[in-house]
Amino acid sequence: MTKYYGWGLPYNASAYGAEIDRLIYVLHVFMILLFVGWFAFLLFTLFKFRSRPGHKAEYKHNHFKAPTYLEVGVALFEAVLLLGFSFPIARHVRALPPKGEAMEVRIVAEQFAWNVHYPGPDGVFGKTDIKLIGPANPLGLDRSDPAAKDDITAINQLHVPVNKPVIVRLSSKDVIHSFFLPVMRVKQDVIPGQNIPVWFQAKASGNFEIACAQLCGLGHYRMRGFFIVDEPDKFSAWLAKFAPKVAAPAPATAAAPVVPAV
Amino acid sequence: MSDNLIRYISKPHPVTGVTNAKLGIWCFLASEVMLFGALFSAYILLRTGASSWPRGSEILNVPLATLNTIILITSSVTMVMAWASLAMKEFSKYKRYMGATILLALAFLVVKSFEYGHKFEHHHFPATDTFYAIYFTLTGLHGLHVLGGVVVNTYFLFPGSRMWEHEPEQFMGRIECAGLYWHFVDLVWIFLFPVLYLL
Amino acid sequence: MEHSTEEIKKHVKVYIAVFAALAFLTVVTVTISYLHLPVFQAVLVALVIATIKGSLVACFFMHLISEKQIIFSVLLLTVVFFTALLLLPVFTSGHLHVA
Amino acid sequence: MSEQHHSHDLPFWRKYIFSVDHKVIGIQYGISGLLFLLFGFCLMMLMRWQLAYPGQPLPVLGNLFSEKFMVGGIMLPEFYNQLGAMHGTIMVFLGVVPLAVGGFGNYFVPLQIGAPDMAFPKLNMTSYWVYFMGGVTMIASFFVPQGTAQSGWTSYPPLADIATVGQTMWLIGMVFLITSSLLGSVNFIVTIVQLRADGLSFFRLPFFVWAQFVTSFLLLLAFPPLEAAGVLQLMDRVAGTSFFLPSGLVVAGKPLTVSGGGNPLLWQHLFWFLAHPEVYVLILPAMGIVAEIVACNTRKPIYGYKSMVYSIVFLGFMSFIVWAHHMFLTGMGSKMSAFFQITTMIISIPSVIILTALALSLWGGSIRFTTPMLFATAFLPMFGIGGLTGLPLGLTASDIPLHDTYYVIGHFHYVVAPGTIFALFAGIYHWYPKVTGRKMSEILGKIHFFFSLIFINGVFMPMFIMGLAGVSRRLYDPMQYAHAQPTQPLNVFISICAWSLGLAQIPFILNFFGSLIWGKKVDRNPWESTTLEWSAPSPPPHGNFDHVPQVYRGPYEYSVPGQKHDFWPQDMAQEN
Repeated sequence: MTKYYGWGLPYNASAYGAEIDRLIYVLHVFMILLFVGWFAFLLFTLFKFRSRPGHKAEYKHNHFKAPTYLEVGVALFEAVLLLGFSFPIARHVRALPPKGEAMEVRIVAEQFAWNVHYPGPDGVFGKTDIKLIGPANPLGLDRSDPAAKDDITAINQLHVPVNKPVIVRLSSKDVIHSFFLPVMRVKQDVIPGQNIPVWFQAKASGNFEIACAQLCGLGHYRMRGFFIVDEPDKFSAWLAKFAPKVAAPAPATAAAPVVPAV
Repeated sequence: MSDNLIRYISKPHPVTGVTNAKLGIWCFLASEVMLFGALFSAYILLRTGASSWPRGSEILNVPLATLNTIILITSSVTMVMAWASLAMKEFSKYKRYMGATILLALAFLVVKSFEYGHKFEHHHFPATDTFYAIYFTLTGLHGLHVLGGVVVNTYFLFPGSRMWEHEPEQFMGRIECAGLYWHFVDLVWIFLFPVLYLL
Repeated sequence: MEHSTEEIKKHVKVYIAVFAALAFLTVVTVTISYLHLPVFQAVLVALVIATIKGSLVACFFMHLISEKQIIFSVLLLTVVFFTALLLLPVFTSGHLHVA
Repeated sequence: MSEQHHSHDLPFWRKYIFSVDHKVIGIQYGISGLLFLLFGFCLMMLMRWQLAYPGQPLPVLGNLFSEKFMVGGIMLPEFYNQLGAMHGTIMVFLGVVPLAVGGFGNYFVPLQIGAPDMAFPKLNMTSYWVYFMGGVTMIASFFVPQGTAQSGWTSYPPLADIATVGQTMWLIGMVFLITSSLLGSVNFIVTIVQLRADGLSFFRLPFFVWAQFVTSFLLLLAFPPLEAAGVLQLMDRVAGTSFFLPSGLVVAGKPLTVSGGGNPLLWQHLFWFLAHPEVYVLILPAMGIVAEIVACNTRKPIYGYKSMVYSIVFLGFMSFIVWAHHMFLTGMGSKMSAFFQITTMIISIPSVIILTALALSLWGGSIRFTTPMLFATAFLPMFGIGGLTGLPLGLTASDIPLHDTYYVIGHFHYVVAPGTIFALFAGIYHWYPKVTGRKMSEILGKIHFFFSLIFINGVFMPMFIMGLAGVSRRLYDPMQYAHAQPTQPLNVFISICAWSLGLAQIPFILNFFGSLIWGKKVDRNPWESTTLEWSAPSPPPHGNFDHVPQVYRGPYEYSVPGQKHDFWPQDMAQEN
């Protein structure tokens, strides 16, 4: 797995990830240039005007034009960042793809696991009820609901097909979590009481991971899930394998979340 | 103590035109505005986010609260009259008005405690729902402010009033500040009353 | 501030008038609440009345009407941030994805 | 002066413990703040062991901890989270703010404006002791069952609502600290507005006083919402309300028995309404200290004093309406996120102005590289890095992968650690002669400076690399995540640098106490500075000045042509 991760930005498997990465690179080049230039000026000044015999400070300031240009330059650059990069990228990232095109998945976070809920072939999520929540049914899925009959649930593993937009609807059972897919440039806080959608489109297949990015308790550090992007045929095979009512096997107690081996 | 070296304790600053205490109390009130502002902000956020919200007038006791409003307004008047009496150098009148202010404040608290008791009898607690939660928090915090006012005013009625004999100007300044605080408590109630009880 | 007895006596008259106005407005706002106006109008009327009452207290009991500029500066700043505190959280949450 | 004789009659406890003298209170705040900084730093050094060598027993020290914290020397995740939460809380609320505002502000604001004391001395004493109670509550919370707060210094509910009893202690402690800051800020505002010496108009105030003035307004108006939020969270925890708990929560498999109907984001709004201005509470006094020291050690006036003043006022004002950039990922609408991005970009401009003005102040000077000047100079690039790295975090698009990673930790620590704390060190070296009448050792000071500078960069610079790699903050064991494993060597490096940074503070501690005895005795103005505090005796007596100060000119009249000396004190009537 380490081939995806290193000392810089993680591998980008996301269709829109390149835009975000480009912004980050542009920003860092700008930051480094500005800092190096400014720091060189600082060091030069410190050396040139060091106190020494025969050297006296000047009372009157030179009238500098450079700072004004610098201020205006920085302000303009920030305007460019906002209008040219951040707003359009944010608009792209936030705008959900049309319903028919995208695959939809629900993820319900809890201490300390990700419950994944596929609507099944009918494309409709079955009803859930918190009264039905138990070790064998962490989502509280009401299997008597017709729409729920074909629903597929899984714990800590999210399978998606490559090159297809995916909408993930995020909610939480208990505390705030944050759904983080490093390779997909997706991060979204999961707020209890809300149902927040995010979307992405994988452009490469592979075995990646889901991380929790918001402190959610003792087990925050091990709230890891598997994020598997498959070729469409392999994905269909996986769905088919799980399609019968395979309830999630693990007891979802807070003490010991079970990570099924992949 | 070093108090004597500090300027503008009883005489206003020539440029700003106020004494230290007066500027201080207004700054304090500014922070109080933000404190209650945050709670009102919480109220708005919770109410706009709620699927249903009870009408205060249907579950709270409006006549009792109206009585309390009148009591608090009256106490504001007696408070300002206490200050005006000092300005007219009528110390005994000051004592009477100040005493009345304290009694009215206590009356407010007694009425409030009846109201609370009534709610508890019917098993309405802060934990019952979000409306009761914000109702008890806001009125409770306001009640604590009333209680604080009672303590301060009682001090200025009895031991604190000895200052009148040797530092009348400074004493008047203190009563003015206590008054500002007291009117602020009244002012908060003026907004709490319709927001919680009538809407 | 000079506090001549004459002036204070004038003040006292104002205090009594303000008290009458406050009591009257309290009765008005309670009466209106029994009319069961639609929510928006009810909120508007109640807040307008409360603001008038609050202003009366602030202007006359708290002597803001004749206060010094430094106090106004502090209060102006407070009002600005108070407004931000009241409005921005609600605006920001106007887009909640309720479950 | 009869006043001074009077003060000598006071018993010990009135003179040094429950004193109303702003200088004694300033020292009390300063010492407490320094001790808490050390304590908070020790918490972090413990965490660094777990991060560098996850799951390995802590040698020697590990056995000293009870089973509640460490088992067989191996840190429990509970304890790690406690350390994290308390490191943040202690550093911000018990360390830096008390030192910067309570310590430096209390001691030097009255001196710099030529006042005999703060406007309300008894209130001043009260705010120190309320702060003290807050500190005691926070320390005590470690010893309650299941330990102290462990939901981060931000205490986000619902996690904090359902946390162990330590969280309640944390809230009570915070209420004390907030109350103390409120009382203090009222005192500062009144003191600065009312008690300036004759002739000391607002535009003749030293920049440090301006910084404290703006800071006080931030404290005054931003802290109450957190107090309100604290009360609401206390109600949630103690009275069973649901201000921050929505309906339908299921914790550990069981439905939570509360009424529901609350909103977890309400806390975040109220918290960040304070906590963003709080960042400026940390940084503005530091800028003030740096400005004083730069002017004094370049022997020339500050470049663009007026634009710096306007900038700092504007900075304070804007800091109230940027807070939601901490909440970009909470699902807010695009209009509001655009609004907060714009305000965030705008607020960077006054910071750039101040930083540029300070750097340009060096040009044309005659720079003395004393220890305080070294720290003050280092502040400039360090704060620069902190500020620049805020840029990717202030734009929603680049914030997505970087939010809540080590990048954020690196960013704000560059602002407050090599930024603010370096400035505070600079202030200690600069004003130590005024407080004690003795100078600190330059040699120890320089050792302290260079090692601190190297190691502190060793600590925070690698965090940007880790952040870009996507490593989340607050992870007990980073090795659990594949994307965090490649950067694990950096964690080891950071830890070694952090412990070395701890060692680098030893010369400072020796210097600080040793100079009380062996430091070179100095007169009232050892740095040949212009501001008013230097015309009082060192240390200043009760009542501060042996004459009534009268101010004739601006604060930084250095190297004025035609003057015999290269400094022209503010209160000197004729030429010198």
